Amino acid sequence: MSVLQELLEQGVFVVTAEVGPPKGVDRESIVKKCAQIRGFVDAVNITDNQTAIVRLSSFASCLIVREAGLEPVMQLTCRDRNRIALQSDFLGACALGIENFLCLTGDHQSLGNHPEARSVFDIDSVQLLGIFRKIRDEGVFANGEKVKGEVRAFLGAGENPFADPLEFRVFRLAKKVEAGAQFIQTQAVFDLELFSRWMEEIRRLKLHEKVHILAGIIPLKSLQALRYMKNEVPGMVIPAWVEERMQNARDPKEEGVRIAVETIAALRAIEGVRGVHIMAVAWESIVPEIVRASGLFPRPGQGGGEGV
Amino acid sequence: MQVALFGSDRSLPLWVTEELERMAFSFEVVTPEKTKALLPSSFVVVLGSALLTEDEVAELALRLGVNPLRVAVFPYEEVRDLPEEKCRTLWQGFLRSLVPPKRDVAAFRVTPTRRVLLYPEGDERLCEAFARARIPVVSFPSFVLSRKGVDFHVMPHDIPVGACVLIPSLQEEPPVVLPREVLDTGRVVALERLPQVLGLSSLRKMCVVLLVPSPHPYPEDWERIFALASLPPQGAQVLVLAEEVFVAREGFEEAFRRAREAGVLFEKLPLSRVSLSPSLDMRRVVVTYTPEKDPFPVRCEAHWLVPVSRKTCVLPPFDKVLLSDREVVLELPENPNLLPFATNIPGVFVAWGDVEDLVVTVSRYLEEGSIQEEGRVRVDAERCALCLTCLRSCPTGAIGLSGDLKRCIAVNEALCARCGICAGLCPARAITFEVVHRVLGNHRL
Amino acid sequence: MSLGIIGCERSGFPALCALGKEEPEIWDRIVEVFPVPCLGGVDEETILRILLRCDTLLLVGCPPASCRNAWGSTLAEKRVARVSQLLEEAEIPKRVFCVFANPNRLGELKARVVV
Amino acid sequence: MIVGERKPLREILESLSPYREVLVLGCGACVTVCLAGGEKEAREVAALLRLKGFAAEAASVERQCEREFLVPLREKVPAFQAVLSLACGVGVQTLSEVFPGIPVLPGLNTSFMGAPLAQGVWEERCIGCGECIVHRFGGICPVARCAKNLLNGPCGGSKNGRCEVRPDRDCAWQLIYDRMKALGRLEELFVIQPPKNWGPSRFGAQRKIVREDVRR
Repeated sequence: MSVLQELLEQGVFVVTAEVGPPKGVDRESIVKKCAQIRGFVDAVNITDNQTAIVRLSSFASCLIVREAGLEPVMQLTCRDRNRIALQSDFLGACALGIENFLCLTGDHQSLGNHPEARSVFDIDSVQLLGIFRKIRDEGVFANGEKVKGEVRAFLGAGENPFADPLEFRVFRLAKKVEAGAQFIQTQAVFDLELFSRWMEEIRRLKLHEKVHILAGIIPLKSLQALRYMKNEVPGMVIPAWVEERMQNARDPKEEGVRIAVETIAALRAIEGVRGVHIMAVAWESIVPEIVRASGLFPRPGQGGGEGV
Repeated sequence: MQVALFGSDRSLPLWVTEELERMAFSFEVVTPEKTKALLPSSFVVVLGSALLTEDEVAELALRLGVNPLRVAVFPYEEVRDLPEEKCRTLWQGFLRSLVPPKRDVAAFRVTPTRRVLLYPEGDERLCEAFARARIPVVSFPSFVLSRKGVDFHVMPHDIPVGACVLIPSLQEEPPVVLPREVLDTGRVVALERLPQVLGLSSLRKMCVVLLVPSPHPYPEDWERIFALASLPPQGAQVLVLAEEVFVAREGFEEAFRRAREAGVLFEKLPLSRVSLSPSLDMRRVVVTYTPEKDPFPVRCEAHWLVPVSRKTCVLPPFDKVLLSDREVVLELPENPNLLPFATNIPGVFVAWGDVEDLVVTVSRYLEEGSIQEEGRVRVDAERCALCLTCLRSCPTGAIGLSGDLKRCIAVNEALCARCGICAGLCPARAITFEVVHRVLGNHRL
Repeated sequence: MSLGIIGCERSGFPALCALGKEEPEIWDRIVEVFPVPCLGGVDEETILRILLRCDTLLLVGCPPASCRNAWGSTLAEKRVARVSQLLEEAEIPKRVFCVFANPNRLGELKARVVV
Repeated sequence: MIVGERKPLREILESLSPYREVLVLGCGACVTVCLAGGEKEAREVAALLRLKGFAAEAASVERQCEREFLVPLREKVPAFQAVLSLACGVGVQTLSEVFPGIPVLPGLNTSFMGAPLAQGVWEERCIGCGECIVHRFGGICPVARCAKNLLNGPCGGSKNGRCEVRPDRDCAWQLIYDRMKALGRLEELFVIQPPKNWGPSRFGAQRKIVREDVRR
């Protein structure tokens, strides 16, 4: 059983972080990022050509992360691979001991750096979860043929509580859970009020008992970063008060961290939230500070106190 | 002017009411329930879909008890999602089309120069007629016309003329073919020779049959034909089998009447319905035909058979006249009485038929210019691809669908503003827009 | 440089004639004159066909606001824009313009026609 | 209907550069209706080509995708060095099959199967996936209208009913949700849609239908 799964099932409030692979073969950059956060997080998400920009493959990066002594969460998107490639990559990863998988639909290629590319979207994230679950639990491929050997995998999915149609979001999550999602990582939370309303719905449907929900956190580095996310990143909701605080802050970075920490504190209070997923894109170095400030350090389990 | 807005209880957007007020319409919103609110004089505007068909509108009018022509459909359903400005303009255009504003055209009207070019030189009857109308005429053996606004300029002399009258020439066409044996009877004479022939022989109980083909035997022939009435001595029976009787000329009506009174029998029928054969004794021609009125064939033995030769009018060579790329086109109608004076080019006329009428037409043109137009939109259902471009782009919502299967484009003449926009947009070129110049006949661009 | 003119019979054509009375010499440049009921009805082909015989073609019509047929002049404007763009693409030196005038406001037309 | 768009004139001129006598052939079906390749456009292009010095002539047929309509051109076509077809890709190919001897050039970019939303606005509605499932989505096709053709609900980018990929377009799933809600059939959206069978779609092989019952 994967460390992440263990911790979650022990009821530990877990912390995961995100590491974006480099636009090249520079494995050192990954190792470096890992070094910065080792001991402060329980697992690391490796993005799969996020925002449709070509990067070192998620699969390879996961292996590098493992060597760096961290627990990888491999992201798989349906954008670039059909059910054949996805299943084989899944098997490959499992064979090499990667156990956590985050199944995503993926950002549309026309928003990335190869807009001329032909998208695949053979299946969507829900179907992907279903296929992986079947491979693991029933030992059969999407087409029903037998899979040799036994597969161990901890399946997760993403969800954005803030996108439209709002009322449908919870049910979509329910679908993912039904399909086989064991943990959920949400879009970055700023609007706590909206988020807790969403969580209420989830509790009403008793979903929080079936799935571990990790709330997303993005530490804001600057006002520009905020503006960019607010306007450019689809499905991102940032309430006005955040913007105000960033604007009036003497030191925006500090303020960003403060906001993140406060948010985490608030999230811990919400029933059903089992952890946080810190997406400090291109600012991994800040993760330790946030984890410390949130009193989530040291991490239990592997590599506890070390790292500093 | 009252307008009753029909078929919409929903609160109307501002642009509807505002424009109405701007155009000083008093209006009220009516529904099927409270149609009594309608004043008999009021105009009913249906805020419906452009897909409302004429029949539906008529039916509605019936329900409202108003004259269908007073019911206009504004394609509200289609329009209302558009940006407000667009709605406004469309709605404006629509309202204007309800009551065409007093055409300020009159104020601008440009009238052609009061001078006429005759080509080739006209005979004195024509010149006199124009002189009487105080319209100076000019003519040149050789020239080039170039359009300058409403006027033409006769180059190289550079004389402005307001109009140009073409004088067609006559061209003999092969006459009606008569069966050999009929010719053998020796009883066939040409119209010109008929008087002498008749003058010679004794005319007791003699029967003369004339075959007059269409199109367009020229007036001289008709003068001769009508003159037969006054043939001495009486008793001869004259039968004129004509495809068309030509009376559109001063005095012809009169002559025609007199001839009939004198017992000349005119029978209007296609010559194809006439059959000829020699009599047994080969001294007469048996003419059999079925008149249009009654179905029973009439048979008579003609002592003299007169095939009037077929003549047709051809325009003088007009290729040297520079009028953009349009050359003068004339489809001659079957009925010579309906010869158009006008051509497809405004300001260019053809002189045939009654000289007086021609002069009147030309002088009216010179007074009014070619500005006043009444257009007509024609849809060629065979070409139409039913793309509904016209229906969607008509500024006055005059275009709808008709037919049981709603597979035909129908233009509501009452609403059509004759702008030709639909014709310009039609991708299948199924819509032709004709400008019918008052008194001028047709011209197309 | 030869001129062709399509004038709407409501404003454009009268305007042209009015101008012609003021400045007769314009006629020496104008090789084509087409009166039409509304500029909106003039399709691209007609425009191009007339362009065959002149260097510049003017569509003279009512100012869009006062066009009797709501969007006739506007439509003409769009067409002209499109055609000019096509001509440019094809690198054809000929030009088409939309001019709004009536006998009471000849300014724009004058500017285009009188050299 | 098939919606197309005239190729940029430059492209057309380039492809025509080796020829002089050109027949511009419009099609009376879909492309006429979408104002891209009807007789009007054919004449328009021909006029342009004439201005450009070509000996161009325009013609149009009922449907270029059917031989029967093209055969009558047997006399006309050989008189030209090339034919510029303003039909969709189907028409162009049928044309070149009927006249193998003459180069047939496409004058149109065949865009999609769609419908006019208003005068001058067309939008895609179907990708011809070969296995229609709109009934499961309240009559709105997520395969054609969702950028990621998601079958199990909207992606995380849907905002104010707009698509994250092209904000000027509706989010298909917003529409589906609203429609199903209105129909009171929301729970149908909660069942997981299995992976779609793309076999009958263009991702399978070239598609072909043979109807023995009507075949001759």
